[in-house]
Amino acid sequence: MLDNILSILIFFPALAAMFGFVVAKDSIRAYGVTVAAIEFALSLFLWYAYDPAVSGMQFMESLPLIPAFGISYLLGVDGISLFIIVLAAFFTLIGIASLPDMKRMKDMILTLLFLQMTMIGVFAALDAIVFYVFWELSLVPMLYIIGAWGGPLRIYASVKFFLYTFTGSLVMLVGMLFMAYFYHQATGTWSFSILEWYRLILPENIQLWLFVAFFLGFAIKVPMFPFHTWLPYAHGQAPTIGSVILAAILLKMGTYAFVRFSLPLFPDASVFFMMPIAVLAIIMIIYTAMVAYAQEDIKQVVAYSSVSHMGVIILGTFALNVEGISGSVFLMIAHGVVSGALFLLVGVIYERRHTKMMSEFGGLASVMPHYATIFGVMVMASVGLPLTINFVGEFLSLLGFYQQSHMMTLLAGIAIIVGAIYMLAAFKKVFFGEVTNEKNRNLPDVNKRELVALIPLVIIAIWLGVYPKPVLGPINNSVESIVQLMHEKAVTEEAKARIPDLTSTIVINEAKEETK
Amino acid sequence: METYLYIALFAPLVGSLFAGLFGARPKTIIAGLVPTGLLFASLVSSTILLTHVLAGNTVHVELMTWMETGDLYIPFGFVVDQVSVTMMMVVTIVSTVVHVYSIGYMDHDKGFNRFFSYLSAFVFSMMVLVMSDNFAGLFIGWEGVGLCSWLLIGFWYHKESATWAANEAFIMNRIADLGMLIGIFLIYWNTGSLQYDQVFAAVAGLEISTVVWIGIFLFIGAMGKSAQFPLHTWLADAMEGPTPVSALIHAATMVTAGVYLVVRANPIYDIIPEVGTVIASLGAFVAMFAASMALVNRDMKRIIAYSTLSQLGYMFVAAGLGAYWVALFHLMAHAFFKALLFLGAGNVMHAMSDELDPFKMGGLSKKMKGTFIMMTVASVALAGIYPLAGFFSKDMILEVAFVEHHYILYTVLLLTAGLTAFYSFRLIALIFHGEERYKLFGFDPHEAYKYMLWFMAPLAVLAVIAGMMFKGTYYDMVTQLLPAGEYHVHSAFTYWVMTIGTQIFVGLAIVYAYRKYENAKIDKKVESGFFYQLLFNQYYIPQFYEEFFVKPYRDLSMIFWKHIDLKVVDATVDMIGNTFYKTGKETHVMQNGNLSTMLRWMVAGLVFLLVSAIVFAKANDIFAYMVTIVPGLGA
Amino acid sequence: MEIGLSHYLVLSTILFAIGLIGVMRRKNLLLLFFATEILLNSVNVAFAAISHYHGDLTGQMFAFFVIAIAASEVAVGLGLLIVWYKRTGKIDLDMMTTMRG
Amino acid sequence: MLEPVNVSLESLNLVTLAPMLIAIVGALTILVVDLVKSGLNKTMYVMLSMLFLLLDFGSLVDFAGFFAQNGTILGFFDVMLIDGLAILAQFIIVVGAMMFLPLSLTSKRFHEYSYPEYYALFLFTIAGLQFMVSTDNLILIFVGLETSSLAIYTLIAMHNRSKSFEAAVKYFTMGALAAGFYSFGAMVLYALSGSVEINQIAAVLSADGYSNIGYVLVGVAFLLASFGFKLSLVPFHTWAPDVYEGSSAAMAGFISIVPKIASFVVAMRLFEFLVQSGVVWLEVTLYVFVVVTMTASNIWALVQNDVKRMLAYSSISHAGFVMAALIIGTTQANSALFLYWAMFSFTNLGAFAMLWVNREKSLKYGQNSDHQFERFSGMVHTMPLAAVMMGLFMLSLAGIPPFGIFWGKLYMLGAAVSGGYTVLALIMALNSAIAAFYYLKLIVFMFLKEPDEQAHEKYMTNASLSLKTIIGAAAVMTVFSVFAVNPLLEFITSFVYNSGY
Amino acid sequence: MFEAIAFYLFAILTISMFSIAVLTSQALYALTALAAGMIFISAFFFILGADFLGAVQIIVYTGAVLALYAFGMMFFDTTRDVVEKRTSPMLVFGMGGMAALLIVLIFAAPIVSDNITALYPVQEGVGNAQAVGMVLFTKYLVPFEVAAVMLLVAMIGGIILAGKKMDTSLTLLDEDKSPLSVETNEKAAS
Repeated sequence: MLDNILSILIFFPALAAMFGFVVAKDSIRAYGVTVAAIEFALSLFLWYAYDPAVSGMQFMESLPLIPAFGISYLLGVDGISLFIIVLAAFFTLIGIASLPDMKRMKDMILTLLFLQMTMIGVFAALDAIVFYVFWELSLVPMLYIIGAWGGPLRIYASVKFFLYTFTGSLVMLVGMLFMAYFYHQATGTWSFSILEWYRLILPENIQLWLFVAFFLGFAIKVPMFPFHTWLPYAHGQAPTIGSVILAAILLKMGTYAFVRFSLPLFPDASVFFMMPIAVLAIIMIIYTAMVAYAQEDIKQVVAYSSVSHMGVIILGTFALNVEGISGSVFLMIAHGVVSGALFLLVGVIYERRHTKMMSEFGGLASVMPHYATIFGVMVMASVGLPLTINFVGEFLSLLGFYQQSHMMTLLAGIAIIVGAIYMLAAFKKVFFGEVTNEKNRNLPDVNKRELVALIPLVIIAIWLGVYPKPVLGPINNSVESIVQLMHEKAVTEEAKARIPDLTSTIVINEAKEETK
Repeated sequence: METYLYIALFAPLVGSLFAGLFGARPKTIIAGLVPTGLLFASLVSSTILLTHVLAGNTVHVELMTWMETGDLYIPFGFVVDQVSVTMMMVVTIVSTVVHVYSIGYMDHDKGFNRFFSYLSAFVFSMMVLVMSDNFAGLFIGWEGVGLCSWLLIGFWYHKESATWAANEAFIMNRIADLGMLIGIFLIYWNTGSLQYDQVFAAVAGLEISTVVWIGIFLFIGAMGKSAQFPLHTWLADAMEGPTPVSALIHAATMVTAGVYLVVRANPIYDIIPEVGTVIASLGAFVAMFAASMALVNRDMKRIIAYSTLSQLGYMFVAAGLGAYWVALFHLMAHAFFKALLFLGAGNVMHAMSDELDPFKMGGLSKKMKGTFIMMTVASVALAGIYPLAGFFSKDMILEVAFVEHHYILYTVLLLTAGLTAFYSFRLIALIFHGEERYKLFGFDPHEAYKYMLWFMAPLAVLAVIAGMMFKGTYYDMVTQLLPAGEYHVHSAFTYWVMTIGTQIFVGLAIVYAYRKYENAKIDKKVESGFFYQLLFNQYYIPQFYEEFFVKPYRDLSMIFWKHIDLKVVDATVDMIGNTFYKTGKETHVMQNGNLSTMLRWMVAGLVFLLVSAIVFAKANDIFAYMVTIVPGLGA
Repeated sequence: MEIGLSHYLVLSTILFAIGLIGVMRRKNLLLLFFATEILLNSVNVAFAAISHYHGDLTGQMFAFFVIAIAASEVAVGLGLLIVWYKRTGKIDLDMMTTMRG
Repeated sequence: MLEPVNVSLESLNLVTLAPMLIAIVGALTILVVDLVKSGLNKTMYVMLSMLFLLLDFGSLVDFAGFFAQNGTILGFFDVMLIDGLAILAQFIIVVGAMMFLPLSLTSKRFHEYSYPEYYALFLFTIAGLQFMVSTDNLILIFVGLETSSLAIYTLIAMHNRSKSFEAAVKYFTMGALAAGFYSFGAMVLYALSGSVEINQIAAVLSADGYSNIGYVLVGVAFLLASFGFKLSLVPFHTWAPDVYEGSSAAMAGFISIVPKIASFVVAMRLFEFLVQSGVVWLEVTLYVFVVVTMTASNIWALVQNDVKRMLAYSSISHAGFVMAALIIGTTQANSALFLYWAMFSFTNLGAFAMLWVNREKSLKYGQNSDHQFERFSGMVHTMPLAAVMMGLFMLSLAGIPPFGIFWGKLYMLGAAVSGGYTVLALIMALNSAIAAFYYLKLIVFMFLKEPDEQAHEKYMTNASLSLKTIIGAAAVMTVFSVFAVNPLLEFITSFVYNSGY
Repeated sequence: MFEAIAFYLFAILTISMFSIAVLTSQALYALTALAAGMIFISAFFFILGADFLGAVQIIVYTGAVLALYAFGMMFFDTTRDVVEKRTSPMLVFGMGGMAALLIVLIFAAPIVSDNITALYPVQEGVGNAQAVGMVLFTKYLVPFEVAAVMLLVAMIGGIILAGKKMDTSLTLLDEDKSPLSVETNEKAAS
């Protein structure tokens, strides 16, 4: 069981979805919830069985797939991917559980299960091609979800989403092939295993090119400025569940890939591009926050805020030290929880009013107090209040990057200001003031089904904000090994200097322990 | 002792959660009583801790790890030492009073339960702020009080002005918090820790410029919470919240957090006196600046708010000049009398159906005797008349300035003391004396509930005696942690001249205020004057912010969205797609279905191939020829 | 004046070009097919000439097969023309533009 | 006097003719059966053809085994050349034929399938193509090419409606022009080298160091134009969309796969040695062709309103993609060509079969072609399984992993990168992105649009059990192709490598 | 000398004949010119010693191909003037002339190559037909047979397309209209 748990995690939902074609329409929700619950339980089991003290890959599975070209079915998790997998399982569960009644419910649930397969596959894959397979495959169910259940511009939005990300990842594919070719040159055998690739030390100029190729794929997925414009459309048009999964999990693929590929494979290039990327990240943070402020549609606010926060994740990743990377990985989870919850929340009023324009609302705090409370909690989490989940990530990310550049961090720190501006402004428009629109006067408060989704998120948002250790610990271990790897692999002097050498600090830490 | 610490810390949280359970339900008195009771428990625990500390001990606990990654280790650690226990006492006393008071004050409000939830949450945050043993914990409380402040200012969320003020307060605080955050980053990367003891131990070994930056950034954080210029506008607007909130948060506790921070970080500021001077100068400026605005304002609460602002300036002068214990002392004394003043103002508001313009009041002393007495006491204390608390704390600051040879500061502070007395008694005179103008406006004032007055009494008592009674004990206690410094003018003559002179100056100001405003005459001439208008409009700073920050930000956001994001970034992406599509649309007519055209395309392709082939071949030949005739081209 | 291989090749080329012009120019399908015959014939001349000048029979072989191919093409081509003509009554290729784009 | 020639039968290696002879005998058998008793049902002919193709396949398996042991087989005065390429190509040809043949078992009645000549011609086509790939003699290539082409023209026309005549005439006329090009090109090479055998030509040319480069280039230009027509490279592609549209969907699918692989093999034999020996012009020209073909046809496919025409342009684009192998010229690239084409054939089979299944006899009002996108709108509601399958085929064509074509694309891109053609690889990759748009267009219509009110029931008008089976099989192969890739790749690579490519 | 005269004479003749075939608007002229051109071409074959080819040329082309064309012409009734809408003649002649010019440019230089060895040399004293036969039935036996198959294919194709089988389109015919009736009718007729 434990040996193949990752495969089970990946293919169980897909298999269940296949069987699900037979299930009658009226029972499909129960079926979906059950499957997702089992999957979630499995993912929790994975977490339980995961040894947090080990920094490397665990639950490895390996099966030669195309040995002639070095492609193998290679899976494994470490502290970085573990929690995103759990999160993916979790969000699928609550996504299905809180699904409002809609047309073609069955298709939706089955699509979600397929999507789950691809999501978990991406985070569990350790072979570049297997990774790529799931990475691309995840576009398909999302295309369907946005395109079939979305708003009036849904087709434009979904196709744009698909093509944009597809284009980026094709460039990435070429990069992967080049990497494999380089490996072939160096060792004489083909391999797409990331772990094998880690062992290669590349000359700097090659690193730069490869970094750019990978970057394009990842950056569009994240999405980084100026490749972000598909996102507002995708979110704006997607049904609630689509936005939730997109924001919570799919966007993480990009940032996760930075940590998994770009940093350890190309340490020198990472250092070389650190500042340009930081500039992009800062533009992302501030610019999109301002754009978010200008929005009239509450969902667009959340969408742009999502981009803005992703900027912080990127910044943390390119801090290239343990604090920053741990922070950014943690922020991935945090952002998943928070923006997922915000999209769910927006879905709640959309479900009732079928509009997302903020001008249509106002004074909802008195009509829907519970709703307003939960929304308020999530807004506060989103603006990064301490003791909420986001703060831990943002704090560590910014803290990490501060070591690299003071001014940049100062600029990036504006995030906490501009973030508050648009979030509070939006909150004010929707919830405060008198109820001006008669249609809003008798809106029912959140119902049980919605609470099922929202309450756990609130709990997580606060629990991990107060006590992040169970998550941060394993992340930290794995990140440390990555940073150490980067340091050892770095070719240039600058990179050696920029990326901390942990072996020296470990000694200090031990000394610290002794003094305690 | 740890148990008491935890009780002191978590009792308000429990109270908050308890009240929160009733949040969306109609008013239940129990939602008010339980938090109040818990807060009282917190007060008792704090007092026990105080005795413990007075005995010369400190309590330091580590609850659990918060963040641990890389070299960073941040626990939830709490320390009860001389400084924090002082703050704890202030916080718990004032908040207990305010809680009880609020049971009466919020009696008829729909959001009764919610209010207590927020209020207790605030106390919890404040306790975290003051008790934390590291900068990160401090930041938790720092932001927590910000959140509660936001919730409470915007408590009446139906009111546009209230929600606007709430957001303004939150965002302005956030601006400062960024500074604070950067300060924390600087500390971490330079000292490797965020624990106070380790930081303070390491800070001496750092380069002076680094410490200067740390000091500056931490102070920027302090500026936001303590509403120092130029981040002061939110405090006056924050008066949109319920009055007990103003008393607790915007007078006694939260706004003093900045002072607390500077006091707490005294080992840092000790190294960098230049920064301290800047802080003191800014403090003095704010003291004067705020007082000047208070002179002409026609909103009771705003006047008190400006007065708070002004007093915070005093505190910063003390802190900046290194007299940390003086600053903390004034903080404490100020908390008592300013809270009292606000609560009194709350009574008046209640009586006057939330009317705030003192020019519509007058002669209320008959109807509201208790309130009148208490507010007068508070005002006297504020003005710094012997032997009330204000005298001991505020005049001490003047002395500090004098002793440290900052005569300009001294002069400014002295003038401000006069202004303080003037506007305080202007307010008292307008509200409680003179004609009963309220009748013209059809108000029917009534005194507040008895128990509210009774529970205000402790504050009144403290406002009277805090200076006299506690100064010695306090000094002995606090100087165990803070740098001790006796700020006595060496020459007894000078001392007496100064003290008495100040008293007389203040007294004159009071008398002038009474004379001028007893009858609430409005001098049209003065009012239309430039200075009056300038002060009345708060030096046009809010307008300035509106014009130069808020509006441009909004417009720029709009431009970013409509013009850059949609018309440049997105349009570029679409353009790439459309280019392909349009090219297809334009060129697919080449497939016009006519066989002749197709055949011609084929021949054209052939001709193209031939042309290129022959050009290539000829070029090849020519190149070969060149190689033969020009030596050195290589072969 | 010796007639060399080049002469034949040039002649062949000219004939080929004439064929090309015909192919491009003709709108009547039957006459267009004439032009394709010219193309093949022109090549045959060249093959024969090369065969002659190289003293190698392969060229003649090629030419022979080209003739065979030309003949078969005529059969199929005329068959196609006939069905087309039966259906439409025209063999003008300008009429044949139902599929486009 | 001419001396009598003694030829030992053994040296002729008669067996090399076996696969083609089987096909020819099959065709003749069908004709004879028809003579003996006419009016037999088409199912009989289909199965008879299938049997002969199976025999053909069996003989190929035999050859494959033989080749694996002994290497290239020459026969008949070295006219026949059975090397790895020939065997691989014949495998694809025969398997492709076997896949497309059962598509004639439709439930609707179509003209061509009612006549035994159709099946005979079909088998002749196969035989012609087999000849074409298993020789390096320009004459035999030419004759084989024409045999298959003439048969295909007839097969297209036999669909018997005005569009198919139009298509056949266009194809024929352009084919005649291409034949002219071919013979001229062959003539020039013959003039240069005195031989019509590719390896001889190569030997002679390299022996005198390409001194007559101008001649060589003229000859190559003509041959390139001719094969450009066969491989539908822009601007010689203009026949393709019209022919695809005019012929029946099954035939269109067949044309898009089977004849092309034969042409690829010949092009490999013809051009690769030139590229390898440093004829820069050819390399550059092929580069331009590949890029232009891929890009231009993708762009035109974007604006099509008819699925079949879209697929036609897409096939052109895929052909252009595969042509890259000729430039790269490594073993990996050449193997990738075969792998790609094998994968492509499954998927394209499925896609065209799907069109064939929903073919209606008469056009609905407002339509001017058979397979307009509107016909597919909302298909997922009315026919979920069919829609899902068609969606799979489209995704595969777009190169979404893990479906069939992705692996071909991957390997080809890998070959390009390894061969040092990184920019080319990027262009190829980005073209996939353009292509994704029009494949998505169909998916959008099928999955994201609401169904057309009237058109509900008529999707499967033409379906029969065998058609459904074929589509199902194609879908299964497309989805699970990943497991087939490795054995296939090893097989292909060893064959290609042992043939010296 | 004789060879040169013959070459130029026939070159001019063929060029002009083919030009007429391509350029004239009279279908009959075109056909006649084509036939004449074909025969003149065979003259080259004879000059070059390819007697067999020359004979085949005359028989196949003038005998078979042109007969077919003539038949087609009568069938299509194109004996009268062919009205052809001309489009961009400049382009046509330009491209044709260009192609010719380019190749001529190359061909103007003689082919010099020492490496050409005749694989099937023309032997002295052997009649051309005989020599061709030898090669044809040894080396080129397979292509020859395939050519036979090709001719068969062409024949079947021609018959199918031009015959009655294509008269009624079963593809377009509705299902309920029995195809058998058509076929049985045909059989009855034959």
